Parts: sequence; structure tokens; C-alpha cells
Amino acid sequence: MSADLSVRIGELVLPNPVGVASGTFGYGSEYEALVELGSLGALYTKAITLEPRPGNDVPRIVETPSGLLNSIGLANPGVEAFLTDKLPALLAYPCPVIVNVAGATEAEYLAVLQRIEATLGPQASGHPDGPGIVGYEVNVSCPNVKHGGLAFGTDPAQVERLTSSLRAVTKRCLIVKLTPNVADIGSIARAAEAGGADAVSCINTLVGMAIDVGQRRPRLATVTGGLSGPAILPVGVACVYKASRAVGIPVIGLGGIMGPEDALQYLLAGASAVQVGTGTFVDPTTPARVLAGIGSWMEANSVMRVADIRGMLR
Amino acid sequence: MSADLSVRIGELVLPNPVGVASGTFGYGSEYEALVELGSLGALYTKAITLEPRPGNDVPRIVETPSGLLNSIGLANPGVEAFLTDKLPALLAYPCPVIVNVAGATEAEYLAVLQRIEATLGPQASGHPDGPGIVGYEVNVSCPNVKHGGLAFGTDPAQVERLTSSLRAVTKRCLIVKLTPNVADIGSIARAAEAGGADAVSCINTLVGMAIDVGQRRPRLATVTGGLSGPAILPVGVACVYKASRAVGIPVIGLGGIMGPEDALQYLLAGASAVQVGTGTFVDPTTPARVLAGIGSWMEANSVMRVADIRGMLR
Amino acid sequence: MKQFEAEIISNRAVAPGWKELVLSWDKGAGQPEPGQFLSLRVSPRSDPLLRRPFAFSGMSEDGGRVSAIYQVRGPATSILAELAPGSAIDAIGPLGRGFPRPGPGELAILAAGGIGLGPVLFLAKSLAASTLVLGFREASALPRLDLPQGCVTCTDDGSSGFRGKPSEWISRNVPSGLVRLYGCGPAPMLAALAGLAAERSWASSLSAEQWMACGVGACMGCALRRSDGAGYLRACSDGPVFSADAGRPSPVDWNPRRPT
Amino acid sequence: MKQFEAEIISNRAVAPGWKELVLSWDKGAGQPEPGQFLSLRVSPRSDPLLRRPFAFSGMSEDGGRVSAIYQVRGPATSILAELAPGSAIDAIGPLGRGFPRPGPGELAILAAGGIGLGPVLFLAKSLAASTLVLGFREASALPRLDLPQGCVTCTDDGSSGFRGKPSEWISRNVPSGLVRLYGCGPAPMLAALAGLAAERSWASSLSAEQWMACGVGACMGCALRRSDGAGYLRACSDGPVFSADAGRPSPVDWNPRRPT
Ligand SMILES: Cc1cc2nc3c(=O)[nH]c(=O)nc-3n(C[C@H](O)[C@H](O)[C@H](O)COP(=O)(O)OP(=O)(O)OC[C@H]3O[C@@H](n4cnc5c(N)ncnc54)[C@H](O)[C@@H]3O)c2cc1C
Ligand SMILES: Cc1cc2nc3c(=O)[nH]c(=O)nc-3n(C[C@H](O)[C@H](O)[C@H](O)COP(=O)(O)OP(=O)(O)OC[C@H]3O[C@@H](n4cnc5c(N)ncnc54)[C@H](O)[C@@H]3O)c2cc1C
Ligand SMILES: Cc1cc2nc3c(=O)[nH]c(=O)nc-3n(C[C@H](O)[C@H](O)[C@H](O)COP(=O)(O)O)c2cc1C
Ligand SMILES: Cc1cc2nc3c(=O)[nH]c(=O)nc-3n(C[C@H](O)[C@H](O)[C@H](O)COP(=O)(O)O)c2cc1C
Ligand code: FES
Ligand code: FES
Repeated sequence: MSADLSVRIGELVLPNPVGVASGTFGYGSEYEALVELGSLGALYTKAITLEPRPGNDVPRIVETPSGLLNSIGLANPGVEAFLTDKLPALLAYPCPVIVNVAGATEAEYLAVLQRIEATLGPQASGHPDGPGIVGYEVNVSCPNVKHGGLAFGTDPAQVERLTSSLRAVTKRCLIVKLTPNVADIGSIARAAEAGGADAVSCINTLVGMAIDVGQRRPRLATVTGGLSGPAILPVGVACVYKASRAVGIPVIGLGGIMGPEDALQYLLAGASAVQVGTGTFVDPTTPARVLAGIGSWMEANSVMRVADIRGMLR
Repeated sequence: MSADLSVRIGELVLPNPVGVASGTFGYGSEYEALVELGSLGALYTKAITLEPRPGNDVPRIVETPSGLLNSIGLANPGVEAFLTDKLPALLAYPCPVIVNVAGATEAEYLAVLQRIEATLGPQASGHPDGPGIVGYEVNVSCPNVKHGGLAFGTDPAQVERLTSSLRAVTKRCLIVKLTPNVADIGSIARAAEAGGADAVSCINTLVGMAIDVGQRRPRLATVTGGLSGPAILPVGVACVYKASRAVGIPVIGLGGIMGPEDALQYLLAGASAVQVGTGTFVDPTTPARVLAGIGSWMEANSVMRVADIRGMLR
Repeated sequence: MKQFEAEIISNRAVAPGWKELVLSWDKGAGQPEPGQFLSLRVSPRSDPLLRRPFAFSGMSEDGGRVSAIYQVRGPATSILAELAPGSAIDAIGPLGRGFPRPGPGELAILAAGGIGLGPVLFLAKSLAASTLVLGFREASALPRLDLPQGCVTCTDDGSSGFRGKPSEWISRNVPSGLVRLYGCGPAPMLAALAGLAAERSWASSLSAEQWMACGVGACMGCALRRSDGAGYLRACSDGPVFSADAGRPSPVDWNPRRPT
Repeated sequence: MKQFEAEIISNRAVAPGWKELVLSWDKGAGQPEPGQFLSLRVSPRSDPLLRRPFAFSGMSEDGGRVSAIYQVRGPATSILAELAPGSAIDAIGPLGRGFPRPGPGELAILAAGGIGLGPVLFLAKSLAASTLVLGFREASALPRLDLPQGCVTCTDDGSSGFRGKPSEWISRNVPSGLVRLYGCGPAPMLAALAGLAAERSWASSLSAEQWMACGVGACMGCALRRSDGAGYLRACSDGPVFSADAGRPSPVDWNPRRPT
């Protein structure tokens, strides 16, 4: 009998645990020549906001030791252009698609979701385990302009309120993506669960900064940026370990996954699924290698269902 | 005219900006054969607690991508043995020594400081720019047992109270060492300043975790540990940038410094001085190379006083 | 576009701090054009982490080998410089949009400086006729390569050929007329070339450089400011070559100034 | 103890997955003793990051060269295995406390397994008389080295020499009497040797392995549990060799079990 790689998140069933992370896979078409989309557990889109956003000033990226610091900003065409220009292709992909949503106010998040829901119609009944837009990932690392610019995701009360207002407008899978830039990620995960999230994903990038000492300038035009890549792997694994012990809903792990061992660390720490971000830039075969390596590990350890791995940490 | 490398922190004057970080340089004697102690800007001791502590169970260290994850715990002989066994040698060193202090309750921190102050006597008047015990660094990353185990350093109110009670018992330089595991390091730095600290240092380690997927066990006996080394460099630089803009007192930067460029990033971000930690393990010449490199950079940029670097970021 | 394990055929020094890499090429990846590039992962470790982009400097007649000329600058190029013939390297390409052919009647003027040498040499080889102008710091930086006959060399100090920048040579020696100005090199050179083309109403096709993370258009990291102010274009997939014609201004802003 | 740039004199394969490194030695660092080790930084990049400890396997007569036998296991040893003779490497040593000489009348029995081979061979060379017992997985793992005459080889599968572990050979073949049992190898082997020594009331000197960060006693990272429960000792500076005598039990707990 072959292993069961499927992942259940609320009502949703993903074909396998290895997705590609928001902002690192564009809208899919960019990597089509290099990555077989049909083998992805889920494709998380670049963040969508209500209005089009050009993104931050340049330079936007710089390499740090085992890390990538970026300040892309929420560069995206806005929800209307997304629906006309990107959605048709996304609906035709052979893998589940999850739309990453961002905003500067609660109202903005809500408007994006409502607009997409209005276009897609309510979710078909039964278990949606096929392709199509199967859910939303809410990026709460955005600064809340009404709360002095501190990110939504640093305050449990804001996370709970935002989650429950989004919950009210969709039956699709609702994932809240947590920021690691907090003292107690468990309390934020619990707030997302209380607000009605089907899952939480973590981690988003760590706040970081790099300076060109010759030029005496920050290397990023925005001064600080978000740190991703292998450097943050141990931080992500610790966050998943804590978040998965704080909530009953599934946790999706990401941050620094470059190969199967890294992904297995997340699954053993308590994640139900993982996402590959920066690892795809470095090697576009990473998602496929990770999936194959999880399969081999399961075989070597006589594990029949990927869902069982999270209980296997000694 | 040669450059002025001295650093002023409150009343204290350090001979140069490059110190060695707490917990990474033992009590000095361990590195005496490899590092010229007389060239150090300051030597920060391993944390001292009231009672002797054996430290955490083993294994205690594991390497991660460009990082070191440790769970040494506060392994130390306790303040009494420190005073009898370690203090005489520390007083004889040709560099300023700063004692790192830790505890599980406010009372414990206070007792350690009082005990050391009682032994040393009040500070000699005038500018203490020579060797000897010139100050304390308060490690607020320790879990507060009376507050559910969350670290002191994650709550501004606790940091302010702890700082002001320590301030009351010493005239020596008082540095509060901040944890990066918070949403807003500026607010914690302000609390330390309000409590009467002469400076803040940042960053302590990031919470991290690594799993041996073959053994299905956490690699550290304590499950999670503290991440240091080049992986955290951009996080430390961002913290110093923010903390130095939040307070008027000096900021001492550390985290991932491996060479002069890294240290200069901290100084340009707003630090008045730096510390080398993990970098000494990797290459014991790091503190000396960093100091020499800062000197060359100052010459190339016609900077006469190291204290001027912090205002030079464009 | 394809990802494959290329074999290093040779990796020889061509000038102080400069090397020429020759790689086996998987024809299934498609035929590289001048101005396009490939991305290489120089080490399986995570420092350095990101792939690095290098422009093609040529292709063997049978299409089975490609080359790139590179400058040893930092960690990745230092590691690359040590790789021995016979070793394998993870390559993705061809990437980006290359140089367009000259329009009917357009005289092709090609200018290169620094790391722009490779793509411009490749372009020169692919054109029946062109004027090739290469800039170097000094005579000792001239590469040991078979440069096309009649190519103009410029040095900053006049130690070989014309004293000055390629843009200065072109400005003095190329008469007005139907010209397409091609260029690749450091940002100030591109700005000078763009200015010259605008002044003379020449068409231009310039290749931009920008830090890259994905190299395929997915991350928006390699953004270049649009000249019309309406946001950004991607160096890796909208470019790296951007063209301007009589009626159509350059889509990207070649002015290297940074806003404050 | 000193930090210096050593030159790699040779770096040859001695068995599948095993190499012998020979380095120039700075005599100002002091003369290495069997059981002591050196720490190497294998790459200037930050991944792999930490220095790696390797026990000395020998020293040239003039003291100008030292050697270490190592197994290619992970990133650092893979990089080390590729370093060519003539290259420089950052070395610190000698570190730690080595094996004590046998006491008066003590018969020296030496056991090695896995990466314990190097230090035990060095010890054997330094002693006038000893019984040397080496354990390997199978015949093909035997190194191409000049092993001392009369040394006993054991293999797990019996494909060469004694079938079984060194501790088993010793237990069967060494009569009770005044013995010092020396050993270095994997944790289960050390536990077996410690048990055997206790049972026979032999003195023992065993070398421990533990992850290290500083290698000089400063970080407390390489802690080993004390046998008396009173905290920890440092493998790098209190050890790596720890001894037990008739009246004095081993200071460290050789039992590799991990608490749950
Ligand atoms: C489309 C494209 C084509 C290229 N073609 C070539 C080529 O044919 N030959 C060649 O030698 N190089 C080429 N480069 C540049 C090459 O990618 C960099 O030199 C290389 O990535 C440097 O890596 P490193 O780790 O050695 O140095 P790093 O430490 O990464 O860089 C060293 C210094 O080089 C500069 N630099 C490096 N990369 C960039 C970049 N992407 N944008 C701006 N400045 C940069 C910076 O000043 C940096 O401080 C090209 C770049 C692009 C974007
Ligand atoms: C005092 C001392 C002396 C040593 N002498 C030798 C020697 O003479 N020859 C030799 O080949 N090796 C020796 N070692 C071990 C050697 O240091 C490691 O094999 C090396 O560090 C592995 O580095 P790596 O990056 O290649 O592999 P890593 O990825 O670091 O390790 C690969 C695997 O090896 C094991 N391992 C590595 N280092 C240690 C350690 N310190 N403690 C426990 N397990 C470990 C782990 O199972 C790990 O998964 C010694 C270690 C110590 C502490
Ligand atoms: C270039 C880039 C752009 C990103 N854009 C987004 C985004 O739009 N929305 C979001 O939630 N996360 C975004 N992220 C964060 C990633 O999805 C991911 O959480 C993070 O990079 C950590 O994973 P990694 O180390 O595997 O990259 C972005 C990351 C990178 C590197
Ligand atoms: C092995 C080890 C032990 C440490 N012990 C202490 C300690 O006792 N007190 C403290 O304040 N910080 C301690 N730290 C934190 C360091 O002082 C420093 O803040 C951190 O390692 C980041 O700097 P680095 O990247 O240069 O190492 C320790 C770090 C390491 C790696
Ligand atoms: S490098 Fe990613 S979009 Fe160009
Ligand atoms: S490795 Fe640091 S104390 Fe032993």
C-alpha cells in the first residue's frame, strides 16, 4: 500500500504537504517552465491588496549570511486586475491555489476577500480536494495604519477581530499567517483560532537590516526588510513547535526550508504541512525534492500517513 | 593625530568599542593564550546568579545554517564562588570587566549585585577608564518565574522596575541587555532608560529549535535554545537601529559579528560600541581584526572619533 | 528555459581578476541569444545562498557549449573561480530578453564596460556588421580574448587606445544618422549612453544590472524604476535589455541616482 | 596552545570515506600529546560555521608535522576532504588533556573504534609496549596505514580478524591483573570499556566526544554529565580523556543514555 500524503485542513484536503510560499512563486506562470505545478500541495499567491501597489523603492533585496533580506513591499496589481488578469490561469492550474491577502486596515482585507468571493461564488459542497482557489492566507505582518503602524500580527486582540470578520465572509479555508516578531507566538495563534481560522501558517520574515559600510547607506531603500532563508530555519521550527502546542487547528510551517530534512523538522515540530519560499529561488527543484524526501523518510520509518508525523517527536 | 577610539557610557570610558560577549569568553582565562586581553574594549563575563547553577542537560549546542543554537543555561559557580575564585583574576586583567548578571526573580538579581558591590566597595571617583569591574550587564532574557516564565525582557514594566531597583544599589555602569524576541524593542529600550540604565545592549539570542529527523528528537536536551552567529546579524542591526532611535542613552550592538564590516554596520546603525560572541569561537582573532578594521575604516573615511560613526548613516 | 547540471569545460583567467567560463549546454533548454543570461548556483552550502546571474558571452557553433566572462568580485565569483574543469554546476537558462536585431538600415554601435563585455562580444559575433567600442580602466585590464577585428578600445588613462569612456568615443566619432546604440556596463555608462541616444535621436538597447533573487520574474526583487513613474519593471524577465526608439522612450529610468 | 595558519602537506584517502591529513606544525604551539586534539576552520564562509575538533594521530620526529585520521561525515569534513596539499588552514592546538602514561607495572591495553583510531594509534606509537585492539565494521574498512605489529583487528562481521567488538576481544583475552585500559570510539564502545574496567578493577583512561563550540573551555557547550551527579565537566578542557583508578571512579558518566 502506498503512503497517504494528503493533508486535511478544516474541510480542505491538500494532495500533499509541500506548498510554495507567498511572494516567492509569483502567480505560478513564472516558474511553470521549471516546476511541475501538478506536484505542488498548494500554491500560495503573492499578496493581493485592494488597490494596485507598485511595491517599495529599489534596491529591494540583499543577501545576508545564509539569508535573504527583502523589501519588495506588497507589489501587486490590486484585486480587480488580479481577478481579470491572474485568476483565469490560476483556476486552470493542476494544483490547489491559496490567495494571500494583505491590507493596511481591517476594511481593506475584508474588501479583498469579499471581492474574490463575489467572483468565485460560494464554495462547492463536498470535500474540495481538487485544484482551484481553495482558500485564503491572511498576511497579518502588515503594519496597521490605524494602530500606529505596528503589525496586526503582534496584537492578539487585533488578530482575533480581523480573523473573525474575514471568517464571516468566506466558507473557504482561512489560514492566518503569523509573524515571528513577537514575544509569544502561542498567544497570537490562539487568537487566530478563536477568530475562526482553519489553520495558522508560520513564519513570515524576521525584521532585519543590512548596511553598505562603504556607501554608509542601508542596503535596502526601505532601511529595514524581511529576513528569509536557511538563517531563520531554527526560528521557524521553534515557532511551529510553540504554535502547534497552543492551538488545536493545523499549523503550516515555513522558513528556510532547503531540503527534506528541513521540512521534516517542521512536521516533527508539529506542522501539518509546509511551504518552500527562498528555497525555490536557490533551487527550483526544492519543492519536488522535499516531497520525495518526505516520502522516503516515511517509508524508512514505516509511516503510512503524513498526518502522523507530527505526533512522532520523542 | 591618531584616532580617538574611546567610548563613553555614562561616567564610564572604555578604551575601545570592541568587547567580548557574555557567555562566549568564559571568565577570560580560557582565551588568555589566544587573545590579548589588553586589547579588549571590555570583557563581559558569563552570567552570574545568586546560587551556583550546573547549567542545562546535554547536548547543549548544535550548528544551524550560519548559526549556533545553544542551551548552556546559566551554568556558573554562583556569586560567592565567583567572588572568591574568579574575581581576583578579573581584577588583574588589563581590560575593563563588566559582570553579566541573571536571575529568576527580581530579588535574585538584586542580591547578586548587592553582594558584588559589598565586596568591591563603592566606585572610585573620577572617570573609571582603567581595568577592574567597571559595570554590570543585566541579562533580562531570563524567564521570570513569578510571571509565568515569560522573559523579564519582553515586558516594559518589568524591565523598568528591575532596572530601577538595580540602579539603586550601584553607581557603576548599568547596562540592560535586551532580547530580540519582542515586537517592539524600542519600547523595552525606553523602559530600561526610564529605569536609570546607562546603556542598553542588544541583541541576546533568538529563540530557535533544531530536530534530528533520524532520531526524531530535538537536538538540544532543552528542546529550544538561543540562536547566535552570522545568521542573526541583520536582526541585530535592525534592533540597534530601532533601539538607538528610541533612547538617548548609548546602545551596544552585538549579534553575528565576524569581521570589521559587521561591526561597522552596528556602529552606523547607531551603536556606540559592539561585542563579539560566536565570532570568537570561529576565529579568536575576531575581536582584534574588528578593532583594526574599524581603525582602517575611520582613517579611510577621515573620522577622528569612533563616537562620530553613529551619526554617519546616510 | 531549463534547469540542468552543466559541466565546466574550462575556466581560465583572461585578465587580472577576470575569467572566462565555458559550460556544456543542454540544447533542450533552448538557444541562448545575446543579452540573455543564465543563473548559476556556485555551492551547495547556504553561504553564499542565492544563484548568481551571468550573461552569455558566446555559444559554440553546434550549440553544445556556452561561455560567460566574469569578474571575481565577492564570495560567489571567488568560489566559481576555483571550480575545476570536469566539475558539475547547477545552471538555469536562457533567462531574460536579449538584444533586438538592428532595424532596417540601422547602424549597430555596441558599447561595453566592465562586466558588460561578455554580452556585447556575443552580440557583435551575431551581427554581420557593427562598430564595437570597449572600455577598460587601463591597458593591463585588456582581456586575452580574440576581440573582433577593428574593435575600438578605450581606457580611462589612455594607456591603450582612446583615452576616455566608450560614450565619449562614440559621441565624437559616430556621425548622426540611423543608429541603434547597444550597451552593457556600469550604471553611469548606461546613463551616459541613454543620454547620448536621446540627444541624437538614436534607437537604443541597453542591458540593466540589478540584484536578483529568483531570476525568472517571480519575486519582484530585481525591480527597476519605470521612466514614466508608474512603478517598476523586472530586470530579469521584462529585461535585462530595454529599448527606446524614436517614438517610444526607454521604459526604465537609466539615471542611477538614488532618492533620499 | 596557539592559533596559526598550517599548511596542508598531504590529504590522502586511507579507506573508503576515511582520509589522513598531514599538517605543518608550529612548534611554538607546544608539542601535542596523544589524546589531545586540534581545531580546524575548514572554510572562511559562515556555513559550515564552527571549527571542528580532530585528535592527533601522530607527529613527525622533528615535531614539524602532525597528522589526523578523519572520517568524511558532513559538511565540514566534506570540505576538508577536498583541500589540496599546499593550501593553508586555520588551526588551533594542542587542545585538551591527553592520555596519562601507564602507572608503574600497569599493562597498557588500547582499544579504538571509528574516529578513535587516530588518537589511539598515536598513543600506541608513544608507548614502549601495549596491546592494541582496533574495531571496524568489516574488512573493507581497514585503513591503508602501517598498523603496529601484532595489533589485533576486530570486525563486526568477522570478515577480518576477530568477529566482534574490541571490548569483547579484551574481555576474553586479557587476564585479570594490573591493567590500564585506554579507549576512544563511539559512545557505546566507551560504555562497554568503562563497564569492563570497573568489573575487572582496571584503571581506565577513555576519550570522550561531544559537540564543541569554542574548544578551549569558555562556552560550556561540550558538557558531559558527571558520574557523581554534581553537574558537568567540559570535554574540551577538563578532557577529552578522563581516567578512573581503583579508588577514584570516572569523573564522567560513560553511559550514553539520554534522559527523557
Ligand atoms: C543580468 C545580469 C548579467 C550579469 N552578467 C555578468 C557577467 O557576464 N559577468 C560578470 O562578471 N558579472 C555579471 N553580472 C554580475 C554578477 O551577477 C555579480 O558580479 C555576481 O553576482 C557577484 O557575486 P559575488 O558573490 O561574487 O559578489 P557579491 O558580494 O554578491 O557582489 C560584490 C559586489 O558586486 C556588486 N554587485 C554584485 N551583484 C550585483 C547586482 N546584481 N547588481 C548590482 N551590483 C551587483 C556589488 O557592488 C557588490 O558589492 C550580471 C548581473 C546581472 C544582473
Ligand atoms: C575531541 C574530539 C576529537 C575528534 N577527533 C576526531 C578524529 O580524529 N577524526 C575524526 O574523523 N573525527 C574526530 N572527531 C569528530 C569530528 O569533529 C566530527 O566528525 C566533525 O566535526 C564532523 O563535522 P562535519 O561538518 O563533517 O559533520 P557534522 O554534520 O557536523 O556531523 C555529522 C555527524 O557526525 C556526528 N558528530 C559530528 N561531530 C560530533 C561531535 N562533536 N560529537 C558527537 N557527534 C558528532 C553527528 O552524528 C553528526 O550528525 C572528534 C571530535 C572531538 C570532540
Ligand atoms: C521576495 C519575497 C516576497 C514575499 N512576499 C510575501 C507576501 O507577499 N506575502 C506573505 O505573506 N509573505 C511573503 N513573503 C514571506 C514568505 O512567504 C515566507 O513567509 C518567508 O520568506 C519565509 O520562508 P522562506 O525562508 O522559505 O522564504 C515573501 C518572502 C520573500 C523572500
Ligand atoms: C554559548 C553561549 C553562551 C551565552 N551565555 C550568555 C550569558 O550567560 N549571558 C548573556 O547575557 N548572554 C549570553 N549569550 C548571548 C551572547 O552574549 C550574545 O548576546 C549572542 O550570542 C549574540 O551574539 P553573537 O552572535 O556574536 O554570539 C551566550 C551566547 C552563547 C553562544
Ligand atoms: S529576480 Fe525575481 S523577479 Fe527578477
Ligand atoms: S567547547 Fe566550549 S567549553 Fe568546551
